[in-house]
Amino acid sequence: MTEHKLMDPAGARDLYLPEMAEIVAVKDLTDQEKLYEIVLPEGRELGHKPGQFVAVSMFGAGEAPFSVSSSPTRLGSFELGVRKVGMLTEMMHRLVPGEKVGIRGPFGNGFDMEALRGKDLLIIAGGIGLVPMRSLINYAIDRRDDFGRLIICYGSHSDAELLFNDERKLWDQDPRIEHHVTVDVGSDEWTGNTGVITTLIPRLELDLSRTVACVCGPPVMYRYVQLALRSKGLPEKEIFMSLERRMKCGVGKCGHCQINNTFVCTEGPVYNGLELKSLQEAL
Amino acid sequence: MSTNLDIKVHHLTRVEGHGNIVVNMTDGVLEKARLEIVEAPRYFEAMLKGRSFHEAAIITSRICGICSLGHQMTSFKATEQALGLEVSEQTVLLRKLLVHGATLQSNILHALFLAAPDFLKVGSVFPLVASHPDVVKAALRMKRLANEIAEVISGRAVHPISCVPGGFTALPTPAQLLSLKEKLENQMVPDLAFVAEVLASLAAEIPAFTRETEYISLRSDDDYALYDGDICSTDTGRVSDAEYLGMTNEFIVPHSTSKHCKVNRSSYMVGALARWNNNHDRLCPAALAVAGKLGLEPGCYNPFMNTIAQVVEAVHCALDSVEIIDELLTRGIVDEQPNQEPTRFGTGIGATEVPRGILYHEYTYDRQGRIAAANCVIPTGQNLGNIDDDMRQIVPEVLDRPEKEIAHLLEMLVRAYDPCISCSVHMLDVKFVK
Amino acid sequence: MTAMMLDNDRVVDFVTHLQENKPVYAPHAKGRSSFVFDQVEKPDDVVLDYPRTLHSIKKFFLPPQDDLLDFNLVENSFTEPELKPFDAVFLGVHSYDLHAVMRLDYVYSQGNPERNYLARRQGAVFVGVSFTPDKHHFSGSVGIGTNDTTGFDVFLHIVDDGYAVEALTEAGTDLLQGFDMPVYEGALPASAHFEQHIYVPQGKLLDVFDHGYHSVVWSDEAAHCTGCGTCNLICPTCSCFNVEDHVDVTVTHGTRTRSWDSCMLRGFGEVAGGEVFRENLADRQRHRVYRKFKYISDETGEPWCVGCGRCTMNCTAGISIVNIVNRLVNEYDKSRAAV
Amino acid sequence: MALKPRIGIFDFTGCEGCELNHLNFEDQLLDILEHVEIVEWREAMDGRADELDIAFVEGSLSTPDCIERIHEIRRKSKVLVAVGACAVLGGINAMKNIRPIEEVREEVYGKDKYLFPTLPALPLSAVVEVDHSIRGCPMTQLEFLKVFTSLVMGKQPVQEDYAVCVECKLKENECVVEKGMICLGPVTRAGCDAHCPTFGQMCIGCRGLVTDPRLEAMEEILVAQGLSMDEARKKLQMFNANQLEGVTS
Ligand SMILES: Cc1cc2nc3c(=O)[nH]c(=O)nc-3n(C[C@H](O)[C@H](O)[C@H](O)COP(=O)(O)OP(=O)(O)OC[C@H]3O[C@@H](n4cnc5c(N)ncnc54)[C@H](O)[C@@H]3O)c2cc1C
Ligand code: SF4
Ligand code: SF4
Ligand code: SF4
Repeated sequence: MTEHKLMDPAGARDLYLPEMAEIVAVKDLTDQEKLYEIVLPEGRELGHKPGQFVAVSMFGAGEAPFSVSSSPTRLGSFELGVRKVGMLTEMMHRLVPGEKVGIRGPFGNGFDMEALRGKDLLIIAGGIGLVPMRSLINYAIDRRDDFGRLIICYGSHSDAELLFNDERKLWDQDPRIEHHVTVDVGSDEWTGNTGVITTLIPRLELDLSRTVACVCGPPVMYRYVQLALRSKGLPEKEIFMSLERRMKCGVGKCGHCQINNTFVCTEGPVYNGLELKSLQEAL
Repeated sequence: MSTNLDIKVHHLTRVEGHGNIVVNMTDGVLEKARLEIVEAPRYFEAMLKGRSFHEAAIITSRICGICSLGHQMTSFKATEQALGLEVSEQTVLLRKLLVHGATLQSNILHALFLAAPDFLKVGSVFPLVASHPDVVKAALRMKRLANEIAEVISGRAVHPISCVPGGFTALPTPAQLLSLKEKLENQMVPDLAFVAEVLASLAAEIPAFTRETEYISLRSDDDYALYDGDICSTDTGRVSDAEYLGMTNEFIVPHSTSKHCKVNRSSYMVGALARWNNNHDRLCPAALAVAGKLGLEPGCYNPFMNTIAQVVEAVHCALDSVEIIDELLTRGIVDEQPNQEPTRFGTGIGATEVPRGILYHEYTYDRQGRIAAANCVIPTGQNLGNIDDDMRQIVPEVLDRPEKEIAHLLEMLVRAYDPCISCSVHMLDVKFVK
Repeated sequence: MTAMMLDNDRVVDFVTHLQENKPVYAPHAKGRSSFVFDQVEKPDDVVLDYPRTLHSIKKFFLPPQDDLLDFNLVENSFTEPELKPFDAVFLGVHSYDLHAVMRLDYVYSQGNPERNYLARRQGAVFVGVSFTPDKHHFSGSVGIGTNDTTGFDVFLHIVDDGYAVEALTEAGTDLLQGFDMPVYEGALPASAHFEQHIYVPQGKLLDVFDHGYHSVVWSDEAAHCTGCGTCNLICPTCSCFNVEDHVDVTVTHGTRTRSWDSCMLRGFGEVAGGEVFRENLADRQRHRVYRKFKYISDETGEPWCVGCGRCTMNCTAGISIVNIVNRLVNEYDKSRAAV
Repeated sequence: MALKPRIGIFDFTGCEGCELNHLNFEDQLLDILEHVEIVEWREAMDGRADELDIAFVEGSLSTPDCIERIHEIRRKSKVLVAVGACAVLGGINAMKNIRPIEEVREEVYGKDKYLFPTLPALPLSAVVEVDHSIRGCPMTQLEFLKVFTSLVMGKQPVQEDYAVCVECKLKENECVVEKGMICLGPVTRAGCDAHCPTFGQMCIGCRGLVTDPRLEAMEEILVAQGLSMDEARKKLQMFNANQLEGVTS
């Protein structure tokens, strides 16, 4: 790169202009989380992969990234699960069906579904991490024969904070899904497992030759889950983790999500353990 | 006619700071009639100790946001005298322009936003938005322009930024000055004329009360003294500002966190009316014409007319600002740095007319350029004794009226002084106690 | 191509000539001892002999505050602000600043090309001028000489009594059209000498950063750093930004605005809930310097620092990027000697 | 929040410059009044209110009476906004906190010092819960409008939490340190659009410190500029005496 050959702007996209999409349904998941079903203009498909995210615009509050929670196999609309934590998410929680939000995306690499074909999927989700993982789970359910075992380990802080209870009841009933749940602190009614999510891992019987782990949860979880999986003998490159960083553009320009030399918004948010090992600042 | 009165106006409204009016009469004997200052003491003199000369004005500016510019000017003058810092003529001109801006801003705020509701018999300026939109809009326009003068020259209307001891850290451009001049001529002057008309029609609302007292203000030979001058009393004439202690004589009274003052009588008055009584001969003809229209005459002893004197002064400030701008533009703005190289370390006194009257700052600097001692005498403090004396005369004169009306009249009286209580307690409510 | 001679006393005429066809932007004096690029109103005010400007010309193509869209809260809709090309002559640009622009061209063309930047960049014509390095310039150490004409349309070489003017492109020749100058007789001067150096042989610089990641340099330097962000904000190749919505007082309209951001700031990596990735100032300092010498450089082969010296000169804490790099070089040399 | 929130403006110990700044919104005042109903404001109007949606409170707390009044305001207000350095930090008044209060009173009032009770100057947050802060001395109008529009829209106002240097650099100001001046910009919270350095003046720290301020590094800079350590501390204390003492964050 010596002489400047300037690209013709006609070949460049308007990266920052959202599309106004309609919210068609809103469902309470807990008192902190809501699920939004959204339709793009003219009913166009979002065309995402599990693990990808969109930037949601609320004028006056700004934009924030949210993983797509629905599977691309379910057409006509897409879903976002949103936890109320701050300015934009609080405003979002006041939205009702019929109102519109701006959408940009889908962004990010998502899971390489071709590479996962034929594998046993071990899905590990902590807390709100189930929201993005649900896209992958439902994809695997809808294309059940494309995959081997489907093992879901889900951990939550308390039983009151468990997400997608109705859907998970169906997973419990499905003989082709192995669904394990644990909570850090259970209420008096709770009869299931208690303990952090890593307590579920040692009990699993895995076929190491064909298992791929897909992990999503709070930052602290990754290190311990990875340790637990490694001690089971799962190679680093078979462990996929979805990272969270601050993001302002989603298209590799604003710099906020940069970890060492990678941009989470374009090259992530999904990385395998081997890649993360060389990213010193990742975990 | 009642012989018992118990009036307590707790946390008087539409004045700057916290004070109470307290009047107490039993069996025809007036025991108390006074303004109690309950604003918390602020201890600025103590805070100044050990501070560098760069910080003196920054700190004293915080004595009062309304008079922040006046405090700064006075502080600079004291510091410059103490440290032997000469300032350029350009600096003096810019400061005079700033003082005009501050006087305009404060006088307009007081006359039209705080006092006018009394004349129009409403509780605040807000109902006037609907009932007298023209007056409110003109008032907002004038206030904006007055603030703009401060913003252009010093960076900010409250707690100015770029004026410092020795000069200015940033200078206005000729284009900015020109735009101020145009707005002064095309907006401010007509707006003031319009407001004067409105006030003339309300002349009957101004209570007819007189009490002769001593009036003290600055006076100078060549202009209507605001930025600079000698101390001048209607009783005893002119003395230099070095004698300010003898012209204030601060003393402590138990009912006020602010100190009181007296000179030749039990009390004296400072402010726009004192300036009018001492310096009306230095006003420009247009201001004098407005004074005539509003019935303000030389030797006026009615404190309620202070508000009118403020409006007259505003006319003078607006027109004189235009002249100062012309002079600055003719000379051209010289890109100069503030002179901050002390030539001595000693004591300096600054005396300036701020909207509410004469303000004095005195600092003594040690050899490191740090403040060793400081004293500030504030106009509202100087007026407090006079307000109490007015009350003692006015209450017996109006005993035939209902207590509520008396209380309201007393509130109007205090407000007419445009008291600045935060200042006075750098260290108001009305209470009538039975 | 032969150069022409522009005498000092004809510079004002030259600026006036340039102004005939396009707006001209050039350095002007500001404050006590600073310079800024501004549109020329009076050719007299242009300063061609200056050490460096506060901001580089980056500010024209990637403005400090840039409205991405205007929104209407009542209708929940938006419009895109007009993007106008900077069809202008940039006069008096130093070599390192144009190199910085070329790096930005790369950033905004690769991956997802960005229309906002590219549209503004259209039509710009660059007239360079050589400079006399002061104690902060070190562009020579990153391969950019004081007379490096890469990318320029016209270049003015400082010579005795004036400038030797070289037209380098067709656009450059057009610019000079109609302004008669005698031919410059001497040889074009070589790059001036730099006082300030990074002590590493050309081409080896990037290797140093394969080793420096765990150096004590980072925490050493961070101990004096206030984390104020200045070093990023005046850097001609920094391009990170923040985006915020601003609502006007009527609460009916607003703008979504991006503004320059800095990875030295604590909040840069903060996510909802308060977690701060790169909480540690030493990590942030390393990230900043690695952004200049490693991350993108590994892709393109060149340092992303162009040696302008702005970050060092403007750091109130006196932290010097040259010093940081030289310490790393030193450690690198030692570790290699040990092997 | 109600469609037209009822607001009150209250003041404690301070210079009232912040209140004056409310009246200095000449150009926006009529727009602001479109969105709110002002129901209590001692400095500008008669009358009191029993219930409020938003209370804007300026001034520091420095007498026992202040403490009582702020509790009452908190009780009757849904949202309480601290306005200006005095309310947010204790302000310049808190400089007196550094020296023993008795000594200070003696100096100003002499033997009459016991006539007037006083406490250290405290920020509102030392006594009641504060929902939002508008910083600055005087309060930054820019920030007031930001908080105001946020509250009208029903969203959380965002507070800048980076140094004044950031805004100063965005405006391409010549750094005042270049002129040999001392500046607290590197550790002071932005949001003022670097108002003082823009007018060639030093930043005096009136908006308080950023989160996790690098005080040692800042002191080092001040000492390198020729101040003694004691003077450097004093500089930092002008508006931040309480924050440095840990009274407020
Ligand atoms: C790839 C990705 C996927 C995500 N998926 C989900 C999801 O499915 N469901 C969900 O509830 N949350 C998700 N988050 C987190 C979500 O983006 C934040 O909770 C959200 O930005 C908070 O915005 P706020 O305005 O309500 O919070 P505030 O704390 O008020 O944040 C203010 C601003 O800071 C920025 N910001 C704050 N936190 C983050 C963050 N974590 N990431 C990026 N920018 C941030 C945003 O620009 C935001 O507008 C995801 C984040 C990332 C990076
Ligand atoms: S300019 Fe200096 S003090 Fe500020 S963040 Fe950069 S290195 Fe640190
Ligand atoms: S890192 Fe510093 S020297 Fe290098 S280009 Fe940026 S500002 Fe200039
Ligand atoms: S003037 Fe002050 S705020 Fe501005 S960059 Fe310099 S140190 Fe920072």
